[in-house]
Amino acid sequence: MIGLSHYLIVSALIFSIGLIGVLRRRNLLMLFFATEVMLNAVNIAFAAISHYYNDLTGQMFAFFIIAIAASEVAVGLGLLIVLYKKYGTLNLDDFASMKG
Amino acid sequence: MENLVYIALFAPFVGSMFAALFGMSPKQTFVGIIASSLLFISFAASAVLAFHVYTTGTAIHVTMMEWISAGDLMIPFGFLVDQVSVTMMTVVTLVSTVVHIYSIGYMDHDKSFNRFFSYLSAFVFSMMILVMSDNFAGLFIGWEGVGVCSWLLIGFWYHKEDVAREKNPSISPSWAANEAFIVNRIAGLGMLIGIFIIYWNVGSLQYDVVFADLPNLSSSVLNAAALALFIGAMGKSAQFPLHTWLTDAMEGPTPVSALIHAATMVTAGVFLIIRANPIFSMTPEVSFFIAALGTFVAFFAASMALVNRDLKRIIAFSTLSQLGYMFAAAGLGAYWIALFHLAAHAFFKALLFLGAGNVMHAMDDELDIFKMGGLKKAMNWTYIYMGVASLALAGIPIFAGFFSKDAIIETAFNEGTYVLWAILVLTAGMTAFYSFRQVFLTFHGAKRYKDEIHPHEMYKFVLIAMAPLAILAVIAGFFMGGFQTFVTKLLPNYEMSHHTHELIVVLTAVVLVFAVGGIWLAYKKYANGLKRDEKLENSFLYKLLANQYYIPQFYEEFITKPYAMISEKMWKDIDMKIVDATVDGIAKFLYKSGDKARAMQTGNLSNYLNWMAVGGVLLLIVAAISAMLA
Amino acid sequence: MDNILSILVFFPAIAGLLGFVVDKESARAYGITVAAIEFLLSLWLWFSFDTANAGMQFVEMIPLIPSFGISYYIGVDGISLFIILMATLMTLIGMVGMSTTKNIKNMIITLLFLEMTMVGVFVALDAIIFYLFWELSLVPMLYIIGAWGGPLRIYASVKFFLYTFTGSLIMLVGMLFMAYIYHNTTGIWSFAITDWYALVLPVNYQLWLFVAFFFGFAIKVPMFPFHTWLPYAHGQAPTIGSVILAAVLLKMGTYGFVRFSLPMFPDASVMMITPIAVLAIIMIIYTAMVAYAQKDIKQVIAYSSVSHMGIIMLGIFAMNAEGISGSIFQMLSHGIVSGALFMLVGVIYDRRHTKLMSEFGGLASVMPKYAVIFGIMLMASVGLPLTIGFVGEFLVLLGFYQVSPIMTILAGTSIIIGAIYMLAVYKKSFFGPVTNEANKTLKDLDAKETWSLVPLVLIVIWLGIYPKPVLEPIDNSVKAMLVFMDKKAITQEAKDMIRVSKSTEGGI
Amino acid sequence: MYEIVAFYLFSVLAIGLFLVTVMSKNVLYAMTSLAAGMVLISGFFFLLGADFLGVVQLVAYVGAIMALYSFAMMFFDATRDIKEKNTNPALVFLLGGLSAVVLVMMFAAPIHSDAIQALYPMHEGVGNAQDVGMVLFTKYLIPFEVAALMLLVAMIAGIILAGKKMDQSLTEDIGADDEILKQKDEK
Repeated sequence: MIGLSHYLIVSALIFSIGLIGVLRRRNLLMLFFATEVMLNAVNIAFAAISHYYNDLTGQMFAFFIIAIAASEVAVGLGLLIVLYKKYGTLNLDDFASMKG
Repeated sequence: MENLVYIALFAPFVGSMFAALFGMSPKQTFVGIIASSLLFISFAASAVLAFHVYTTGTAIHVTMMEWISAGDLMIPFGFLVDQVSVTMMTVVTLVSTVVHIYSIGYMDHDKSFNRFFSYLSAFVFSMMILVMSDNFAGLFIGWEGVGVCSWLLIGFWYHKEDVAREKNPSISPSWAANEAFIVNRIAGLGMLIGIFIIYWNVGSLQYDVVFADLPNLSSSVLNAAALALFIGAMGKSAQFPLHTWLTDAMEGPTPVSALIHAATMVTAGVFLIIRANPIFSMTPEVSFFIAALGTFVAFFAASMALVNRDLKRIIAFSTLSQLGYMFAAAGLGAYWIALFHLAAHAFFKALLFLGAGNVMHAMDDELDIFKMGGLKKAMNWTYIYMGVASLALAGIPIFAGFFSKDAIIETAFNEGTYVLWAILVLTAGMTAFYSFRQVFLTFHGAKRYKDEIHPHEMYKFVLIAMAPLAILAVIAGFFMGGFQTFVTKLLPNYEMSHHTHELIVVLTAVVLVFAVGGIWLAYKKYANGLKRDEKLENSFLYKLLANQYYIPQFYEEFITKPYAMISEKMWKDIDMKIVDATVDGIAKFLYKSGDKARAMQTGNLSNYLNWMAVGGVLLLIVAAISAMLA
Repeated sequence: MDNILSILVFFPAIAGLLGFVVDKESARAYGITVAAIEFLLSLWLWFSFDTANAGMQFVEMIPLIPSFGISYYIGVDGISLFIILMATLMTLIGMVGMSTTKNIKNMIITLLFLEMTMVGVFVALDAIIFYLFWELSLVPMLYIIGAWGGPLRIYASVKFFLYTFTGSLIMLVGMLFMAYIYHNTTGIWSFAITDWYALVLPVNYQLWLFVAFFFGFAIKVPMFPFHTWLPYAHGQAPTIGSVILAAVLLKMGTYGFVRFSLPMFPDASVMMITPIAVLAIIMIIYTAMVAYAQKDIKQVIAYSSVSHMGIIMLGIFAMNAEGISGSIFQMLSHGIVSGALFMLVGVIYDRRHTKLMSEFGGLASVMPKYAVIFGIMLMASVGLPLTIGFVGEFLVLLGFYQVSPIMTILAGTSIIIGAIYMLAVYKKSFFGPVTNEANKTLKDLDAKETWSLVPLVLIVIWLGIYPKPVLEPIDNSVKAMLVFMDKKAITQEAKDMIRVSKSTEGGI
Repeated sequence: MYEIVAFYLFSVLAIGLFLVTVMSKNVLYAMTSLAAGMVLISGFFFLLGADFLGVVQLVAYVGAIMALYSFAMMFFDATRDIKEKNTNPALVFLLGGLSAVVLVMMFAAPIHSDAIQALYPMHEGVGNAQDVGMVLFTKYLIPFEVAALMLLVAMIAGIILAGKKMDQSLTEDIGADDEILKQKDEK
């Protein structure tokens, strides 16, 4: 029988994959993809917990995560476009003007 | 009678405040007159009180108000007029009155005339508190009060600048004043500790309560208390090793030296021993130490006086020496004799100082007796006064000093402390020698002063004002018997044993031989002018004595300078370089680490994400571990 | 006037806010008026204070965050009453004597806010309110030093702020822990100091909490070795800043020990007597010696402050009514005397723009009135009987003698070395001939300076001769506190050490 | 039974697809695999009985968000491979692996606290959509409205940010023409 742990482990693995993506990607667009992966991983965990505890709160959280992800993508992509217009690249290594 | 107590106490205070009103304005003779009259009122009140106490034999005890009360401690402003304090009151106010009147003449040309009277009267007020208080804390008020007044008065001519020690052994009035104050503070600490010991063992500071409770105390407590109180007395009465300030205090105006540093304040130490005699009677070891130290100081100071050339310093050393006598008497248990010598000494020593003041006045503030001589003609009255005072000091029969000092020397014999007796006898001879060396060098022989100096006698009223002291210096001794019956109502009586009584003629004769011998030696050496003996003056002993056994230099080299050096080191090396540097070091460490950590801010988001991930994973691990532990 | 205390706390703040609309020319008059009203209010507080009552009076309590037991809870007893009076008095006097002209309006407003925080600290009976005012007091002082100070003002003010702030954060942790323990023991949250008093803690908890509070208070006092911010702060602060800092802000630390450490942790306090006494004695002797080495008059007085605070610390840990009452009295005395001394230094600084002793000499001839007042304050500072300085110092040493005679003798050397550095200052600046040309034409005290200093002189002498009106309420409260501590103490050593005076042994 | 099969199938596929997303050099591949992975996630949701959430996942994520990405990609040059220099690949995998290990360890551990009270319990016999609707429009009404507002703001922000200077080419370098002219001049 598939238990809560199974789902959580899958969630953890996907989350770690997202984390690897976040860490190794230098292209901003790809970074966005990686964050989406992480968000989805968390959503799985929420949905699973919601299911196994018979509580809707987890699903609610998942909804709002999706909503936030959507907003993030909308604004983020807008910003990426502006950035690309300005610098002609999305590679993070080229943006180091905030060096301390 | 209570009102009289307050009049005697507060008249000098009123005088002081009145003079202080005019403190910053130019000289007003009436200020001096009013201050003197108020003092005379105080004297009159004291005399009436003395008569009252004498006739009724009862003490007057008044409590004005509460001063400090905290916890179980209750200190009132209470005043006790009994045989001991009334004696002191009378002596103090009498000498003060004379000195006040004398000062009107002496300070005539000083621009701070009014201020002087303000200080002088304030001193008398403090002294009255000291002697009249009915508890140790009140005594301490007076104790410190006279210290401050003495500081003000020694430093009266504060505008003089510091000079090298070789030129003037006391450097400057302000230096001497500070020295006096600080040394007195050392004594003050001893006194305070004594007060603390008494308080925590008795629970009160009132004399009557404390003395009544003494039998219940252990001997170690009593010894500690007695020793602590005596340390206090040592400072105020300038006993070795706290004696250097007294000769330096001669920087003050001469009336001050007469009043404070001869007649009254310095005797406060003796007064304390007499006042607290029940404690000291129960601590024979401490008492013997007092007697021994007193004897030593008597000899020690007299030896320094032998070669000194400074008119006032000689008298100051002689004061020291006489204080030693008083302590010797008090330490040996002859409290009433000590008190009697205190009173007699006050009269003739004040007279001596005032005479010296006349000489100074005449000689344009020259103090070196080697540069005087032949003043007899110009200053006949002063010569007589100083002669009388010196005779009294030397202990020539019929003069006051003979009775009191002889009694002390007999006491030493009577107690079987023959070493002390021998030293005291020898000192009596030295006393006679240096007193008359000074008189002869000043008044006899040819003149050695510069021609532009025209010696002249002091004002008439000043000379008249000095008369009571002169008379008392002569006749005070005759009241010894009466005095004994008067004060021994309060103080333990001290009578010579039968054995001593038999020998009294011999003893007196021995002392007299030494005294007369001293005078004769001085006469031979100095009466016909000064013949300087280069060889003697260059001898080691002479130099040792002339430099006061190098004690001031020793203090300077081993206390003053190291203190300043250590202070400087503590500030620059410890405070700045260790304590503060540690604090700044922490701040600098934070700054530096921030500066170093700045390198993490590469500006590359990817790096930040790495760091964030590191932090996140670390937190995860911590969470995991703590979950496992739980 | 049931809420006199609230009025006392917030009147200066509200007046300070209104001060923004006051014209620049009349800002000073406005400030003095407000401070005078505040002082009169505090006098009124004194007159309506029931001296026989040792407990808290004029208590006000408004719950703020009931779920955590935080409330606006204020009151006074004999211990805090006179410190409040001194705070309002010194603010008034400082304003009257103030010579600052730059940005006077800002200065006045800052001072009024500072006054609020000072009064607030001493009336607070809720730990959070206490902490609030405690920290708020840093801000105006930071501004005063940083804006009107000398050349090193930024360094000095930042050091002052960060140093004391660090200490008080540790104290805050202690407070939160205390509240936590209170919650654990009683089940309810409370930050009220009076509630905390009732809590009997195990000894190890007491020790930890004592240490936490110790850091907050000791840095403020400032105790050796946390004292180095003080000379900088004093050296750079304008006169008014030094006056308030020395007179009131330092007292917060010692007051904290009396208000928090002693009654809350009696056993720990008794166990800490020796370490604290050793620190206090180092502080007394060491800083007095450092003071002697100073070249700058103000620095001498700054270090002498540390030395005197050592006496106060010693008295607090005497654990008997004589010592604690004495040290509270000494707080007042030190406040007035050091405040006056700083003002006196300010007087000469205004004239010559230097505070170095080597620049002066012979001032007594040029400025006699100034010399007289300086002399009186000097004597009060070295603890001459019949001045305010003696009463406290005497009682403290007397009280501590019971704890340790040897340490008392060591601490007692302060009366000697205190005299040494103070007399050295006086000799170097006031005695001797007038050598410096610039000093020959100095003007003596003007009306403003005289009016600000003479009241202090009068207080110094009045309380020296008749300290009873002040000492009695203090003593009552202290005795009550000692009885309470004695009852509360759990170890036998503490019970033995805390000495309840005979007059209160049976009662209360 | 089918549940187990589906779970493992979905798991393996999702992990594989996401790995492609993360590792691929080609944007198009990455995006495609991401979209596919999201579909599989919605599959998880259906498995878990969160039907409504699954639909939302499909509509919002796979539909809307991925569409946004694909539109955005038109602005960038998607044909070229992305060149990224990985300074410290070991660290990346170490951190990723570590977090995976720790998280798995934690989640694999048995859950002690069974006494968790459901805040908004699901109801038997009522459809998931209905249940969700009830809670969303009562208890979470305000957050829901706020989320709506946030989406609106995000939309406007996206339009304004992306819409500025639309006339300019993004793929071609603006300065290229000038350079060509320069090169011509040199010749």
